[in-house]
Amino acid sequence: MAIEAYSGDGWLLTKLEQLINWGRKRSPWPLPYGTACCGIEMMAALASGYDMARFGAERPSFSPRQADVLIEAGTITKKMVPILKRIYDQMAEPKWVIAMGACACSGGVFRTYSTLQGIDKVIPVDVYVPGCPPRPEGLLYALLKLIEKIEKDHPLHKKAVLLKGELQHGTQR
Amino acid sequence: MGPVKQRIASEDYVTINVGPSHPAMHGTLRAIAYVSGETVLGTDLEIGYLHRGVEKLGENLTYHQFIPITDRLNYCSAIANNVAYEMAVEKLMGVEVPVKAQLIRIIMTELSRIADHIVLVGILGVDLGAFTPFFYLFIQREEIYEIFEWYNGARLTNTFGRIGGVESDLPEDFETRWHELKKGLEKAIDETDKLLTHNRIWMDRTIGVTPISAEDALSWGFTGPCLRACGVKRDLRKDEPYSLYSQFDFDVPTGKHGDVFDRYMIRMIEMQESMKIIDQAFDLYKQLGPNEPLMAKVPKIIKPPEGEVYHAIESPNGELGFYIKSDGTDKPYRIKIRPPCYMIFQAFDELIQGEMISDLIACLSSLNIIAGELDR
Amino acid sequence: MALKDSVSRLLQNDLIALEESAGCIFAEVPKDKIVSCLSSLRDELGFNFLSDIVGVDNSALYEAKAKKAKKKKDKEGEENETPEPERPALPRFEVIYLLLNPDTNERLQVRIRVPEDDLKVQSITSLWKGANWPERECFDMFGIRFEGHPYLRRLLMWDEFPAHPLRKDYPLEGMGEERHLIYEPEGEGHWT
Amino acid sequence: MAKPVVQRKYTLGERIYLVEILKGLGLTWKHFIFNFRASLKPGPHTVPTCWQYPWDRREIAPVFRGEHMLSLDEKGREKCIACGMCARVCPAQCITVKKGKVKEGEEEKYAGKFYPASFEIDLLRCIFCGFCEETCPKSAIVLGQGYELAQYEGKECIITKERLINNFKAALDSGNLKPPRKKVPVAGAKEKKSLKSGDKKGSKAQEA
Amino acid sequence: MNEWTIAIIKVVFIWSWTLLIATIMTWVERRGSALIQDRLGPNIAGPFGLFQPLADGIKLFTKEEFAPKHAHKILFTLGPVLFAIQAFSAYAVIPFGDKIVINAKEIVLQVADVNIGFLFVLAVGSLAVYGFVVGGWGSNNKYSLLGGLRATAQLLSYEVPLGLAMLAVCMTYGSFSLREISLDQAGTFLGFLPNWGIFKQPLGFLVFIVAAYAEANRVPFDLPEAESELVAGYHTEYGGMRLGLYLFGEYVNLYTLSALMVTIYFGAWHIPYVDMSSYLGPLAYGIVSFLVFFLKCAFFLWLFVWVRWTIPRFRFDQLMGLGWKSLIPLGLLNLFVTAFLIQITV
Repeated sequence: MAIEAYSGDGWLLTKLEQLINWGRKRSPWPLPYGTACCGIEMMAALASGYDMARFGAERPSFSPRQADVLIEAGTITKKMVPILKRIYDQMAEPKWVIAMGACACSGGVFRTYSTLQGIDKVIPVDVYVPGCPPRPEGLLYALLKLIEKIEKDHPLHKKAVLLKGELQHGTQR
Repeated sequence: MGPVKQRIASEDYVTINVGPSHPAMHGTLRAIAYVSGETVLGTDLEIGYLHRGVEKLGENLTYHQFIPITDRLNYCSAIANNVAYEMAVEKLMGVEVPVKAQLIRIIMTELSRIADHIVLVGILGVDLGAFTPFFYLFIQREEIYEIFEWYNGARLTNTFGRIGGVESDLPEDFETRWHELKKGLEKAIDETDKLLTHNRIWMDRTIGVTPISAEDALSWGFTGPCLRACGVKRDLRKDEPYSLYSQFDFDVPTGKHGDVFDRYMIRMIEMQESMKIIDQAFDLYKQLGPNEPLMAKVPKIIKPPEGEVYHAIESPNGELGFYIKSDGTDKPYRIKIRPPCYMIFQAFDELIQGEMISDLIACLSSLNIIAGELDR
Repeated sequence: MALKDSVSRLLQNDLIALEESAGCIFAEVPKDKIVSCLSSLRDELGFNFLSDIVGVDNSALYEAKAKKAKKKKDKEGEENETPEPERPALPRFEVIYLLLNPDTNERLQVRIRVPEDDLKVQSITSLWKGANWPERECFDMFGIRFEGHPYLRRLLMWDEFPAHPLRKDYPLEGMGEERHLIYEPEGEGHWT
Repeated sequence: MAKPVVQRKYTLGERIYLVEILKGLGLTWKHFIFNFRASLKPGPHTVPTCWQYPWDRREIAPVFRGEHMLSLDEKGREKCIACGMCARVCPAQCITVKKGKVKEGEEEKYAGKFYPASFEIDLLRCIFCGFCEETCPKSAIVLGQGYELAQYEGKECIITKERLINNFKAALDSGNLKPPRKKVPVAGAKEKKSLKSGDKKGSKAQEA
Repeated sequence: MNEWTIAIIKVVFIWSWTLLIATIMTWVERRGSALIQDRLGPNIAGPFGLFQPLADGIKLFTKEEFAPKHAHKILFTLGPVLFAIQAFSAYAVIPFGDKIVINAKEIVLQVADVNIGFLFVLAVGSLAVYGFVVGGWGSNNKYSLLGGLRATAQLLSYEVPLGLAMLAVCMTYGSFSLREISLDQAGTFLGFLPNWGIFKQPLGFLVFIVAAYAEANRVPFDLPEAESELVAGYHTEYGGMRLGLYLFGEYVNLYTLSALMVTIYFGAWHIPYVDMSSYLGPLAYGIVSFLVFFLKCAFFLWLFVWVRWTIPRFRFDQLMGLGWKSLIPLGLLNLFVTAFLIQITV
């Protein structure tokens, strides 16, 4: 790779990035982490009425290794925190999180001793979807916003910067 | 039962953690299955992964503010919970709800019963590998969402009704929507029936799987379709007729062996029964005039007299009861919710002994365990 | 009314109180006789369906009553000096068993009072298998221990949870208990 | 306890797998052909039971409880008098209202003597139950039909007064404003009196 | 154009053709299942969603590659590779068309005309078991271990009826080489019936198609990766392109099995009452024979998808019961009947 690709936006780098982003954008396989009422509304979004499969999210995979988007639908109680954290850690690297519904975004109406007040205290969240539960169109709108975010991502840049960083520190991956 | 480990004699078992985030575990149930080969020796059940402290929250909210919390309990049929809670408070206050409001409540409860059975039959099919009936049935559930949305503006958690009555009248085009829905429902139920009921693979997978005898079911505290599957003809709408159910004629289907097939068949028949009830209720509704009262005379801030009440209605899963203790203020002193699937899920360990892993999944989704209602 | 008479006839000496509130009949029975009373209710009167077990913490209710009584006393205090006889402090906790007779469709609620210093109650899992989880939940939420329960441990909260949340002195937002994910130490794998 | 052994004799048709499987295949084929032919039609709404969301939106009920808005009366003045009833009745405590006294210069901008200096709704907490709309004495706060609320940061979901008013203006222009709430007839109130008190009591039947 | 280049061209053509069919199959499966379930399926990536497999491929390629901590590194990566090798190599002996003549050089449209083609296919078919077991056991996950165990039992116990059914066909056409079998299927017998395997071996075809579904892990028999029971069966721990290899291998397996079915039972490239070679020129004839063969395969590929979204899944003991107690006796019965018939007619 020419040194220019390392630092600047070489033609090859950006075009390759656009291709990678297009691939990731068009097939976001969801991990439907449906715990409460939002899980039922997510089922409605996956069912034939609104059909999330049109966006390529056809294959809901329950194994975190194969999923890209963790759709956290429903309340996360403090008892569930380690399980959610572990599932998030097990997911393969280009991973995103959609916090669906008031309970996932902020604990919603349950300001009680056993509810986690918002999953952003445990895992980084990419898109917040208010609503209790949000309409399936609201979830699809969030998916569209996530797709916009994936489009503007720079996977190769990150990798390049990481490599450059490593070269300086001399740590070998 | 004691810890499963002591009960298992043989040492060669593997513990499989059918954990909270498992496709067939409705999101928040955990069963540590002790499996040797394919047969399940026993399961340690762990619930509480969706315990949101609803009862403690109830003690800090007024009676009126607690209504939206009740429809987050059994979120597949939210309206049944609202009606159960409102009836308990009305019984505590001794308020008599006008006829038209009761009719609207009955129509909406029966619609949410159909919606709950749709989710059960659909998910039971998906868990046993038949993906398509879920989609045919879910289209009809979307039609039911439409009716709820045109009624008071929310699809799933619709804070239906107020203490003392109902917050608004049925929309004008309810009749056309209902007939359209009825045609669609009959078609969807008939298609699911054709796809599944006489299919030998389905019958092999469900007949004789985790049966339970009648007195065991009663001892465990079974209610609703799971109890009727064992042959006990018990339905709160018939035995303790509340509101206007005594005026409608509908029959209560019962099974023989209490296995997965009976639970599935009962829910399919109950959907047709509920449609009959809605027809009769809507005929009565049409005879009433437009400006019939919808709300009882209830003070602005609800302060029931001091006392306790326990009132139960027939929710789609069984007997859903509310125990409310009031100390005269506008906040309930103690609210205890008696969820039907809480008692049913206790028996899961005894039901599943000696069955196979695939039956563990089939039995669990036939019991229709809703975590919101189970852990409160 | 037939139910009230038959209940009072059945538990003559054990019956402490028999109230009716909002259409539900509440029979109060001493704490240590609960198993015998429930088994006789089940066998003779046919209440063979246990609907639920409800735990109640009455501490806040008695305080409110005591405050009201004191306020009333202060108001009356100016007129007459005779202090009211101080009512014996009622035990703090209460466990209510909701019974149902499936044949006659009558419901009966049996109540026992559990003082705070001696939180022990006989478990009724011998009578009904269905009492297993409600008793565990009552222990989890109020700390009432049930003797003879096959496997008494927390049901809804995680096992290391320090407090009993449904007690009135426990705040709604909780006291900041957290549950953290600890990755098990770098054990040697099955294969290198 | 011995589990009851369940045996059910299968009819010949059920015993052979093929008969039922072919019937099932026939049924799915009918669906496939119907949908295949429908999907060839032009236009976003091809298969009748599937709405392709961004291009072909489903009809939303006029009473749908979506994003809030602060309504203005006919003369364009803000109806809200910052009384805080909605903040008290909200089960999720997600409305924060700061009251401000109307100074002389801005009479025509506000309907009452007080006006909300700041009116914030934390959408991340809100459960869209519609209690605020029901108890508002001036029916100032109304739940509109907006459902596209997803944001990248949580902070953007706390909507302020300007956005609430813009929502109302947008709804006003697009014309799908909500019909005013019909009065709920109350039982027992005497006929004549009920017209006056019933009307007052009815609409605020569940005020707090 | 000596011998070597032709062989290489054939191999490259067949290899890329099966890859293309496998990608199109993922699209057909997702669109077909959607249209069966009253919805639309992927239609945003490209016209009618045709680039969806491409998008999946790119995403799987660029996913982070990692193996679970306690997984056995070598076995973990070997699993999918073994499975993919088996899926492609079975295609070496299957004739995908008759002959083609280019500048007076006759090329047989078959990679290798091995005279024991039938045994080769069976031998390679049983390699698939290694793919599942090695992958399942290597990823140190109880679900994938269970998936691997189920896969072993299922594939081994359904090899037997598969072999029996194919044996009966080889007996009727008197040879093991698939090329001769497909050549013999021209013409008619008993006056009006075309000389295809299905009319000579109706029972054999029934046994074969059920065993083929079990070999390919398609729905009534998809216990090894039962979505709702064992999270994702043997490929629970797999992500990125390793998972891609498994999914791809599955679709290539489908194509191989349906090609096998067409070769043996449906007269590989023959149209019943028409002798094509007399009308068309040599070059056109080769291409048309290839297309006819492909169209018949396409029908069976669609049948795989169609059945998947209609019927539920077996339980494990019923699966074994069906295999041992009904398919193998049927296969043996079919074998004896054909032997008896051959004895009489010859």
